[in-house]
Amino acid sequence: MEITEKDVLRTTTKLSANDILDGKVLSVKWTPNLKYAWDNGPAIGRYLAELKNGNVIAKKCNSCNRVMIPPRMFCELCWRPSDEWTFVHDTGTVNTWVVSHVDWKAGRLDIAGGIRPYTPAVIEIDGASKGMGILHLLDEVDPWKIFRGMKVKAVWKPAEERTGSITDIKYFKPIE
Amino acid sequence: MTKRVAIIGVGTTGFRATTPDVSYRELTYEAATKAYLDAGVEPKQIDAFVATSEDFLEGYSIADEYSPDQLGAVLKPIYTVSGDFLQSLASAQMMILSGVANIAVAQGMSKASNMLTLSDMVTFAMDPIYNRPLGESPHAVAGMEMARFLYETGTTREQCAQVVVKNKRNALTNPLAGHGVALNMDYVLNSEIVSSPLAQLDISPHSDGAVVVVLAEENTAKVFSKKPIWIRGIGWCSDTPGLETRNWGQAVYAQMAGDMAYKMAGIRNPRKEINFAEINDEFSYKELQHLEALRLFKKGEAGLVTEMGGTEISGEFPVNPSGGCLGVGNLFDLNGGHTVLEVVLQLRGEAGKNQLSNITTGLAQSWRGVPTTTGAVVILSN
Amino acid sequence: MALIERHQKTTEVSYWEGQIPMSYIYTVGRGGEKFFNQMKEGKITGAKCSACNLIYVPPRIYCEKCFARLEDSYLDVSPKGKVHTFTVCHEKFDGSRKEESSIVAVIRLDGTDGGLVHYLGEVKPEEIVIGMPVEAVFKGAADRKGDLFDIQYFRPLSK
Amino acid sequence: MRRVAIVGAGLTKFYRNTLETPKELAYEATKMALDSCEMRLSDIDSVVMGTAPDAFDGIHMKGEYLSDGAGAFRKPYMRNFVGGGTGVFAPIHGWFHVASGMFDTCLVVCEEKMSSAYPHPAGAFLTIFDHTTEQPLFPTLIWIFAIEMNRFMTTHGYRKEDIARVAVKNKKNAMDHPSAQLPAEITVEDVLNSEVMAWPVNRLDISPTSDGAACLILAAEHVARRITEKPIWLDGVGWCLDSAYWCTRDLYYPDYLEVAARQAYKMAGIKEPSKEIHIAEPYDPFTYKELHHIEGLMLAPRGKSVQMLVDGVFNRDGNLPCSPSGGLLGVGNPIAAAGLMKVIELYQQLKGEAGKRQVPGNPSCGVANAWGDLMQVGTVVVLRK
Repeated sequence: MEITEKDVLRTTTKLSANDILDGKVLSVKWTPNLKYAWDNGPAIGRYLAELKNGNVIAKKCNSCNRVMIPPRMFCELCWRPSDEWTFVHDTGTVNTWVVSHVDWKAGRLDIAGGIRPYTPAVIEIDGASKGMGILHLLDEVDPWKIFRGMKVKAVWKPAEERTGSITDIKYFKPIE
Repeated sequence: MTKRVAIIGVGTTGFRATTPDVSYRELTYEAATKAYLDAGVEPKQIDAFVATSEDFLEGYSIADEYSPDQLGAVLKPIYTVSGDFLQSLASAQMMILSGVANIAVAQGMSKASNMLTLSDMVTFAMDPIYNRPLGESPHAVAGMEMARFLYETGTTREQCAQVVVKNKRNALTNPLAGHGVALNMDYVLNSEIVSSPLAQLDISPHSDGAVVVVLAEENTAKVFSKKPIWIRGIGWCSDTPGLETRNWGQAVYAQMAGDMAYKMAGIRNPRKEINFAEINDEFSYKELQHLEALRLFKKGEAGLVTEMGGTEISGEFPVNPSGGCLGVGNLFDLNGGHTVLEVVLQLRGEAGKNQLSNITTGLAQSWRGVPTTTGAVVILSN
Repeated sequence: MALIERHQKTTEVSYWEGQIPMSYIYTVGRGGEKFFNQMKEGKITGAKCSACNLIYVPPRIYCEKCFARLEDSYLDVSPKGKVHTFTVCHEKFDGSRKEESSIVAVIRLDGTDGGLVHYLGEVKPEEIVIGMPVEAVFKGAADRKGDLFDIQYFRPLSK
Repeated sequence: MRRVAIVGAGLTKFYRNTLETPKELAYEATKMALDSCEMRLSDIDSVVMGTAPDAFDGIHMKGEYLSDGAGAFRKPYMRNFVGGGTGVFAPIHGWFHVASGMFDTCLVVCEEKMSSAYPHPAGAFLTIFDHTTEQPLFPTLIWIFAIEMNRFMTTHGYRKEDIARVAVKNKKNAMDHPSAQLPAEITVEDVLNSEVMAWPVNRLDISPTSDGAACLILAAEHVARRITEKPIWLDGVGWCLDSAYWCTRDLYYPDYLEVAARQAYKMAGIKEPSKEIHIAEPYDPFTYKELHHIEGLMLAPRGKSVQMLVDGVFNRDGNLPCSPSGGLLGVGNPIAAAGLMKVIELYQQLKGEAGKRQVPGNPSCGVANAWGDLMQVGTVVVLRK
């Protein structure tokens, strides 16, 4: 039998966000404390350590000849232990990108007020195999001038500020 | 059940309090490598995979994303069961019986040592409206259940302490176990009360580790394995989740899961037809409560038999020869993986010093821990 | 281990710290609205399933056994009940030790199949036995806000 | 392999915020499904729960909390979870329960209450990214969709104004759906002028966050024939996950969906999907994603889906109606329940009980898919009359 308007309307009670915040309906609050310390393992451990040194390191699989970044202890396609470490460049090519007016909490950036939108991109790293990209941010470029295939270079934090993190690279900027 | 399904390969990393030198990727990769070697299969030959994970116990809000790579399941049929490992095993078996897969793999992992606020996470499983606002520790739920179980069955704290002594000693001779120790009952009875009558040593410490199990349809199993271990029966059940209306003395979920498995296996008298069991003992009293729920012992009898050594490795009905959660470590949703693994090793005669003699049928049982009323049972034969 | 290369020095081992930064507001639902608004009036509410002859406390809009709708069979239930089980808890929910322990109990309310998980007060732990009759102690009407703590605790039935 | 049929369905109204607790949402959908075919809870052998991240409803091991609302009291009950793909995977998991012979009936329940997450459920999407190499950049789900849409557009030369037609089509279709949260008569200009979220994605390109639940009842053939004279058969199932390294994939084409679709089509004996499939419910959390999935389901050649959209092929009265339900864009997106809503739409269309949404031509074979995780999950079901 058909699911009609009548059947469906009785099932849920519509609320506005304010009904809850103003206490028109009763509610209970809770903020869980969910903290973690994830073991990096040899691959990610070395990746971060080399970022601190200002290098970008990858790992090769001699079976499918991929130069993999971020490095990993096994090749997930050939399903065998990966082979030698190889340093790759801190330059690359924009595979695809975004001009984002929102942050991770779905808050809107004050673009009108002069805040630059976020421009994250998938960047294919030179030296890694074709199509092997990483997510990172673009900056020092007009958001509307970014194009597919644009050549970019990493802008590093000063050595003393680097902590061994992906954010040791502040962003990528176009290579003139 | 026309078709039969067998376990043709198992692999594990063993269970330790911490595994600081490997990430979750390498941990599962090792277990999978060993399991596929044990079964004599390549990932290419595996038709379907089932991963087991709970988001908050991995630190992702969609942990399922990070399951295919380390199992060699990229662009292959894989999905995640957010439940206990035995439910994943049941899922893998159902895929084989449905004809969708000949060889299927079930995987589970614990990185409990990476969870810095584990107690907060278990609290986060409580009912947010009627229970969590009290802000009480999840161990209060276990304390209240232990109190009711002792009250209803006449089991004593000393008998629960004897479970701890037995399991932690068994763990000393189980190379896979992480928390073996030789102690006597006083250690347990005098350990600090956490939530009466539950003392610190009544509670399993947690461990890291991974288990991968390879299942195969009957004919395939006979081709690949010299010692296939047959799944004769499997069952799982969830009782009411509410604290207010549940049965606090009995593990009804374990009884119903057991009955489902016994029916499938054609077992009428479990105590006679089953030789040994790996039972969930996240808290000491749970081993006794589960044994009685599974009709292996009558009400109040499990504690007595344990006191007299009946459930020791040398006893009439060995329970947790591996050391159980108390000896191996609580692995959360991997607990079922540990019990299945140990029963398979025993039935294949590969349990080393703890090896039981002339056994044909074993039972593996698991429970999803506080505050759940969900458990599963699998019955295996060689 | 199935890896070609492993950490050989304990100082090489590293980890990455992080968290899941979420917070929540839970509506108490249709059953909860009835229960907590009645709590403000100093009453405890249940929901009766006549088919299964069960009275659920806290009240819910469905019977879990037969799935009958119970929304129009709410009823007041007795504030008196029995201690079904209890514990003296020394640990906070984050796993740390409490300075002062608290007594938590499952109280089966008389004439119902449900009850409440709440505190026991005005009693010493050694005096409590399973099955002991207790009664709810409500806050003063002015202090009640429509939450679980409108009941301060349950205490032994005054002799 | 036993043949398995859908014999009953239930669906709640979708809203951005609801009063009901997750249990109550699950109950309403499950009760409606049982009533739709006059079955009692005692007739049900097993229950499967599909629900997406616990981080939305705010309860760890959410499956356990939901069990009594899903009718699983003292029954075999299991929760599956493949991210956004859960809504279409849940009936597949249910299919195993029945096709394996372990059970004759299975209740498939999907629920999501995203409004418990405060201030906004989007925050839960920060932690789907790799916690070490990606989270420090504070990414959000909209970034990864916009990244994929951009790649999809630049590869095929698709234009935003063409892709926007999906929102126009689906929100209009949703006008006839009783559960719809955001039905609307809008134009392409409305979409293009709506707030930029993350170019190339505008506000009207995205489906809303919602609270809602859905339920299907599966039965083995001999049981299904006793319950209804119009069983709808679940003849094809397929599912697949790609690698978690999403930056190593060319995002213009969903390989994972093609692999899953081939599995489902093979099982259903379908050789020419674009000819043998009469109706489709491709997963549409974003406008471009419906087209992305139409190509992945091999219902349109790669690079040709926009032209077919412009030609009206996917309209309700077109040759291949897509998302006649109104999809996630129109009806709403309570993640797991959204995927099941689309399967329920096929069930009703094939039974001829879709009311005002009924597509002409008496369709007899339909496909639905869901997508999820990091551009990674394809789940596909093929239904037949």
